[in-house]
Amino acid sequence: MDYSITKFLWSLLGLFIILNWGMLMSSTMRRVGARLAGRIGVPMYQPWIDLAKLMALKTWLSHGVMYYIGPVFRLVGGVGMFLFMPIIFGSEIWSNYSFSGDLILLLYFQSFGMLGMAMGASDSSSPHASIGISRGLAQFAAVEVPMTLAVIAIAIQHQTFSFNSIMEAQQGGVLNWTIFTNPLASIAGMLAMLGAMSHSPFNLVKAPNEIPIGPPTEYHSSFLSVLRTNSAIIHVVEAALFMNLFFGGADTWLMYIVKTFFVYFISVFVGMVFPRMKVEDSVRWFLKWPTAVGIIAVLVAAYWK
Amino acid sequence: MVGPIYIIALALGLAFFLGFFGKSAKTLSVYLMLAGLAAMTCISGTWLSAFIDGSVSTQEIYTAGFKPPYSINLRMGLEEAAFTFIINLIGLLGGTYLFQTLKKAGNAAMSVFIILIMSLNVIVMTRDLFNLFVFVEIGSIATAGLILLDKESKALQAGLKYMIATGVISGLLLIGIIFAYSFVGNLNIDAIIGANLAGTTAGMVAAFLIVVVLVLELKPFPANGWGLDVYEAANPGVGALVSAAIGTASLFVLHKVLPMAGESFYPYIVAVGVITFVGSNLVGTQQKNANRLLGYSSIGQLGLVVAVIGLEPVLGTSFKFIAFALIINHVLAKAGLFWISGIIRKANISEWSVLRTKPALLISFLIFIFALIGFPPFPSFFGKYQLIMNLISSDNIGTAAFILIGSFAEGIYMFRWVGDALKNEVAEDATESLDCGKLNKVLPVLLMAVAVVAAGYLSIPFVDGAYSTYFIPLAFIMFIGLIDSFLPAVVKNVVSIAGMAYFTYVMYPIIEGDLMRSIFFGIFMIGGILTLIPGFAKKGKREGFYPAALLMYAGLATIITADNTFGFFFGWELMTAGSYFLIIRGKRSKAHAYSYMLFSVAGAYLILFGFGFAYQAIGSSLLEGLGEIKLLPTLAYTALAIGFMTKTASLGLHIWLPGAHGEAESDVSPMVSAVLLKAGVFGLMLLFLNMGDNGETILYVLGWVGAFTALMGNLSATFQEDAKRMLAYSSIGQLGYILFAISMMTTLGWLAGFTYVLNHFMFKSILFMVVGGIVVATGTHDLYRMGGLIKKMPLAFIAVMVAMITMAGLPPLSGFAGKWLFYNAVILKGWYIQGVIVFFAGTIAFMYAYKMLHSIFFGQLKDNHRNLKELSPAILIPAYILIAGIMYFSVFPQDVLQPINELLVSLNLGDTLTWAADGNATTVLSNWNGNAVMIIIVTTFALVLLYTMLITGKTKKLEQFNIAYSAERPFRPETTHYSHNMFAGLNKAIGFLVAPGITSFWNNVSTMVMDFAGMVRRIYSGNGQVYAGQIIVYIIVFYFIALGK
Amino acid sequence: MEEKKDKFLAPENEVRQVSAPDGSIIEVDPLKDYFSQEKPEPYKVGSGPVENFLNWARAESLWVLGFGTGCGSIEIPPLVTPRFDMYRFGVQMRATPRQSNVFIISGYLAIKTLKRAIRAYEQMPSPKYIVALGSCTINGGMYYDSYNTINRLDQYLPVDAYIAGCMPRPEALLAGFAELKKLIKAGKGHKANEYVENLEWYKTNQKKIIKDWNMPDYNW
Amino acid sequence: MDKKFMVALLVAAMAVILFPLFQSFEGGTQLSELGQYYTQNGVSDTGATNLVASVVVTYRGLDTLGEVTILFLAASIISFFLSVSKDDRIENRTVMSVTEILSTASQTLVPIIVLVGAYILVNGHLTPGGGFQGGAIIASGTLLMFLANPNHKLNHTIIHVIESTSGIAFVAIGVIGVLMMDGGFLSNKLFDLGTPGEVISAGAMPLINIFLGLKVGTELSNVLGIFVESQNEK
Amino acid sequence: MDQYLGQVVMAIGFILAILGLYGLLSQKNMIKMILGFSIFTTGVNIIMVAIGYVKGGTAPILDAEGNAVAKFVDPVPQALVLTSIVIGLGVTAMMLAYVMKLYQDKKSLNINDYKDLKW
Repeated sequence: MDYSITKFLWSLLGLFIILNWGMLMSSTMRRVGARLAGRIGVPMYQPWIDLAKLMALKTWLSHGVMYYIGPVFRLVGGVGMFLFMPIIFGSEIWSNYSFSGDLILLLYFQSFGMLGMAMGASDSSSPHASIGISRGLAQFAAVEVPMTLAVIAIAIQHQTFSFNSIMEAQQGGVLNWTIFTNPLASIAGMLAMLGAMSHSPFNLVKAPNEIPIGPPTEYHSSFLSVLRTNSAIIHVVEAALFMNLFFGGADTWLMYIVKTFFVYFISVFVGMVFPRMKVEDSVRWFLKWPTAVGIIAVLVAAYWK
Repeated sequence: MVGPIYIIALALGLAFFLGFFGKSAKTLSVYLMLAGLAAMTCISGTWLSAFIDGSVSTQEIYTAGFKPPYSINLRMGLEEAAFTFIINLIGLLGGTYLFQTLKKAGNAAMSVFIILIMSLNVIVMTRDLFNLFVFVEIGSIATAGLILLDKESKALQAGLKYMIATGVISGLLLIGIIFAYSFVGNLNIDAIIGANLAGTTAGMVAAFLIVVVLVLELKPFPANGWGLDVYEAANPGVGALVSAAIGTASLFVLHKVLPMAGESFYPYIVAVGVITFVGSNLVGTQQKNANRLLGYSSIGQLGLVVAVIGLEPVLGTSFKFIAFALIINHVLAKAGLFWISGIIRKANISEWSVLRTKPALLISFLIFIFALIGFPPFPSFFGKYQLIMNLISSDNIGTAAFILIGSFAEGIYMFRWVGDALKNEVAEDATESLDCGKLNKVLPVLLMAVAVVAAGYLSIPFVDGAYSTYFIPLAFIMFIGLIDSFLPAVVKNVVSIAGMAYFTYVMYPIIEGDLMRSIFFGIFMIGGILTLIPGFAKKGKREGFYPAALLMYAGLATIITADNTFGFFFGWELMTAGSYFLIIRGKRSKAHAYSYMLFSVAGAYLILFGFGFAYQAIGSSLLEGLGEIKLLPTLAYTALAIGFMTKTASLGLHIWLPGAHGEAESDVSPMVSAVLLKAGVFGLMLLFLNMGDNGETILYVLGWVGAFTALMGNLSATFQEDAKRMLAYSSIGQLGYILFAISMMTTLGWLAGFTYVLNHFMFKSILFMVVGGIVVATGTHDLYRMGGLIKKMPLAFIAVMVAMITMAGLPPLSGFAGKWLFYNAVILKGWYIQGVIVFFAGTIAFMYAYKMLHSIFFGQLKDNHRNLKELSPAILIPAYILIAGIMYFSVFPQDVLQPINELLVSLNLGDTLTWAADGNATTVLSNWNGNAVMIIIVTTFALVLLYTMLITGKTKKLEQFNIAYSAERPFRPETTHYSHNMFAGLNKAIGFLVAPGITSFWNNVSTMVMDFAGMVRRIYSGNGQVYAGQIIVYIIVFYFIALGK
Repeated sequence: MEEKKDKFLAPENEVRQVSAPDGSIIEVDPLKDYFSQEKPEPYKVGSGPVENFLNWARAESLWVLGFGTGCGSIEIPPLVTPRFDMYRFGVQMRATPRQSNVFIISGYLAIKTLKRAIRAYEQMPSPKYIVALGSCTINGGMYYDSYNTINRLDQYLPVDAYIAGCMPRPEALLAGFAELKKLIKAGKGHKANEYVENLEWYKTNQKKIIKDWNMPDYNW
Repeated sequence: MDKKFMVALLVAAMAVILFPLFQSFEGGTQLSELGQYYTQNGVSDTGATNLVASVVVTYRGLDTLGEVTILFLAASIISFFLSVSKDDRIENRTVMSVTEILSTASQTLVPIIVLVGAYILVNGHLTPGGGFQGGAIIASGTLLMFLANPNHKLNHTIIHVIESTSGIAFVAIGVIGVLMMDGGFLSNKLFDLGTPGEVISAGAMPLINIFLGLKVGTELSNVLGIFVESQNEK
Repeated sequence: MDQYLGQVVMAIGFILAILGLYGLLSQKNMIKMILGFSIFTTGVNIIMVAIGYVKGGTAPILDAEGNAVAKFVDPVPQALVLTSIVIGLGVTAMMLAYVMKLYQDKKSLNINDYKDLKW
């Protein structure tokens, strides 16, 4: 248990890098998307400007205490996920606070921010917020099924839930990555990731014009900036999670950036291609194909040795 | 000591003497009659006490001065003394009860009455077959006469049918007797028994005729239409006599005469008894007429005793106790019920709610009903327990099963009746017909009620494992019951809490050192005290609440402290009864309490059934026997598991729970949900620990059941609009987790199970207390009618939020401990797919957690809730105590889990989890440091909060309609609150999973049973001739089955 | 004033009585109870290099409320097409006023729409800007004598930039944004404060023309 | 199926059940154990030469008491619910006219019948007969009276008194048997057994027979009376 | 004839009992049912008497000296039948009384009309 200041500062530095990488990645992806549409897209530095602008706004409205704390919860969720997962494989400095738990902790900690955000958004008393949340939760529940199956398949395969052990097992060449050693689990996991990332086609949660962007509909200025900070972090962290699980983790920052970009890109890429799905359809979809693949993956992992 | 012959002389002399009065001096006559009955009671009573003292031995009374077999002799032994005493007592009280009726009817009726009682005495005492016949006939004719006390046409019809039926069977009896005489040359029963009458074909026929007729006197199903009509048409006072006194005498006669037919005949008597017990009770389920229903029940109960009589060779030394316990129970309870019926004077059971205006009668009524069903502490409980134990020990499993089925069928209508009495509206003019002004009507009822309790107490020494200490809490409850109507709820609450605390203090040493028991004991007792605290918020007297609550907790404590199956079952039934009374207190709880009770009773019987095998294994009732079952272990363990699962509301057996918990009073719900359900878990744990290798398959199946229960419970909760029902379904889901966890039978699984048990106890207590308080405050159960209450009840919100986070299993709160253990356990056990279902259920839990938080506390505040205040401290204090518990568990999980881990290792569940000194828990798969997680999250939270406050300026507080509403403004809070059908999308996608298939399954089952019962009871066509024909058919069928070979 | 308000008070805004669960009667005055009655205050405008940086950030991140009021709204959608692509200038569309800074009043403003426009504008966080599109917003344009449209927008809401024309093409809009950016960068983008400071005047004007006011004086 | 046919089938089945009993009956080759005992010791035990009477009155005295009780019960019950209250009663209802022969003969015959009954009653312990038989004969006298005059009124008070007295006396004799003799309930050794064959012999047996007869006679008469009177209801 | 007297009487008893039973169960008229019942009890009584028959026996009455003059029939069934007859009589009387009373109510002797109580 290392609670020293140095550890803290290293983690803070890691967080800072991740935050900026997340922002950069998001503008890059937007530009990629714009290019697909034949546009130029936002400048690369747009996310930073937006963040600065949001902090520069002079109106702070509060619907209640939970409304205020909601974004805090959300960011704690994102930061916590970051802290509970090692950044760089094999590096003591960049291991964060991953000693306090492993994959299971992370899976459940995902929901921590969600619940906090949900409560905050609810406290804004806008029905649109709660409509968005209800959709998000339903979709999340369905996504968790293939996700869990994938995780279990991996846990069976590697006989561990520890990130380090899972990454360690994938060292020594591309072919040792889970995506190759356990393709079915990886497919299930990656399909689940599409839902977890909430990109199109699974973004009805934030349908902009139907329920003016859903849960954060009442959030503005500094609150929104906190949420945006979180989304920058969490996209990277989520990508890193899948990277660690399926793509061998990262032993250098370069690999980290390349791989998270790649993983994140997959979800954006799918989003560019497919239109939005209704919630009941996405629930059905997740409980159908990814789940089927996941079950096969588990069975294969368990009984086909 | 006055000779028993004086009973006859006195009664007859008196009866003849009353003839002198002609039609005059009726009052004096009644007093004379009562004095006579009292004297008869005294005579038999002195004999009984002498026999109990052991100061006398069995007496033979010779008439005419000649020794038997040359003259008629009577016998007075312990049994005879007891039976005559019962009969005379019922006669005396019945006579007292019928005082006015008899007075009105005249001296002739009184003579008939006293002769009836006298004849029953002789029936019991005589040892001469023909003499028996004569006095049976006297009894029949006297009964036929008494049926007419009210001189109604219906009574006349019933009387005629009765006469025809008894006429036919007595003729056949006579044939049997005379041929028995012809074969043996003797009429003395002992001599005939000694002569092996059944040795020849013809002798067997004679014996058959004698026995079958005496069986028919007991009105066996289905040849008993004539008897039922009597019960329905006669004055209830007479019904009491027929059921209690005549029934008792007839049973004794059967017992006396049965050996004539030889050993081989006993099984048929068992069959007759069981068929009667099951059939009569089953048909009774369709009956709405109170007296006729009592008739069905009487016949059923007598059938049970007939079966017991047939089981005499099997039951051995326990026979006398079992038979006597069942008889005395039947006599006291049934007489009491008939008398109440006479006071109530309502034919339809749904009108019996008028009882509520007379608490003493109501309590007596409840005592009688629960005694009849076989609840503790009444004698039939002891009797049935011992009966089932002995039956299974002697490999009579089918008989035991049928007896339990019959008991259950009896429960079906009895509890419907109780529900009607407790919950139906009291019609305004209902009390007019009440006839309880006279002490002589009420007093016998109350005496019976006291007697049946006393008889229960006296049963203790006869049952293996029964201790008088079990009655200590009951005495306290009776005390509370006595002060119930006088004191305000606050005082009673204080007394109850003090009593429970003291009881806990006293009982704790018994289980000290047994960690598993200590945990459950803690949950039950501390939980009990905590859940009683919200009662301080209630005004008024709350009559009936405290005895019921304490009854439940006494039962729970007994379950834990018991070291044998009897004590366990005793506690189990107490708990069931107590919780039933608690649940039925809810406004709309009638149907739900009913289904709760039916499931509970069925479950309890399954448990009893299973315990029988344990008893069989070691020959005593110690709980160790559970591990030794060799006879049909799968069946036994399955029965036990299903029995316990009725209480944990596992899939398929859950349909009672949502209504029962949802509609219960606000402070009852936490008791029955957070605390009570754990009894089932305790039972299952106890069972699993003892199953050994036999249980593999069961555990595997239960694992699946648990997983689907969790999914179904949580999914249903998600689609609920009723706040308390949502919590109730959530309980089903949580109990599904627990079932799944402990079915794994590994250290991790059990540790997860214990974590869930503790967590569920804490958070569900909080939720039900607080939400219950909110439901009361807002005046609605519907979530969508609430909203925005966070500003009114911030403390309540925090409590619910903490509870919900715990429930959802989010780190850093203790709920995550369960999830973490779960993952490890699932992988190590290899139950992957089941595990995934459970995890899916877990994410669904998240949804209803949100729905509840949002619908109650967020969104739009409704207009009529503007003046609401924070909940009463009586609710918040226990809730926050529990929150402190959750917090402690969350920060220092190792403090709680490590000892349990050690316990589980010592139970040979495997040693797969290690604890580091800093709180890091490690398995081969994973590690988790709850302490560290807490520190990191709290620190991060503080920093992020600081950051947010730093970048946020002075906030402007908004009101509920200050929302960006597409440039419009909301109209009404009601239309702006998104709650109803919140997860419509999910419902469209997977809502079909929770279509009420189980409910319709059980509905179909009950409809089928009811239809069947309705069809069967068509045989009671009402035609006396047909009834006589049925008797003949019965004899023929019986003959060809028993002797046709 | 008071009388008129009563006359046009919508039924749902009338004072009503409800009974609480405990039986007591609660009086509800919707306009007072459901909405914050507080008056807005002007925010403090900073200065120095930090403020300059913030102004730059505000200018480069213009979030436009997706609310088309008149026929000019047809000119906004082309801005997100490859041809005009306003995103490259940091101009983005938002769906909720809470997250928008720029309100394009696109063409004529019916009185009915004005009410919504006021509401949306007041709900936007400051600093916020109004771009008036087309001549109708300047002097009423071809609807100058309509019974149902306003003539001069700046009587009712503070306007930062006008884009003249009927209708102006998307290019003009882009030019308008550029102009707005310049204003903001120059520290002149504080019309929101102007609105708050002259709230009385604006409200009088607004109420003069909107008969069924039916909302609180300031829509937070 | 036809109901009667069904019933016939049932009864036939019943006959099949009972057939072994019939088959086993050998037509009486020897006395039963009990019969032998009574034949050998009856006279010395009870002092009565009529063995049937000694069995009825002493050996199985309790049965007899029961029998009396049954009659008493029947009479009481019938009187209880057939009795017509005075308000509902028609005095002297018109009935079918009775032939002269009957009414005249009855006047002659009834005393004789009663006398014969009394004779049989008193000699019950010696010759065929006894309390029951005698009582029944006495009651047949009553029946004849009713046939001759349907409006005949029985004096219920007297009947009740006789009935009750004889009943109580019967019981009292029984109790005295217990109290005074070591014999037991209903022992006839209350008095000296005397010489068998004489009228005053067999202990209390004649006395019992008399009470029995009185009781049976009055009760049967009573039943008849009630049946007849019940026709008087409006 | 003497040889089979016992059996003959016994057979008559059984036949009467069965016939009585048949009458009781098949007749709608309650009076006829009671007649059936009477026949039934009579049959049973005859059976009882027949049981006590001993071939060549006479009435069990001793001479004055208390000696058995001849072979006796069994006195016990004779005593029992006495009781049995009286019981039959009591029951029959009661039944008749019931029927009378019922007839007063509904003016019908058909047993099928008295089905107010059922199920």
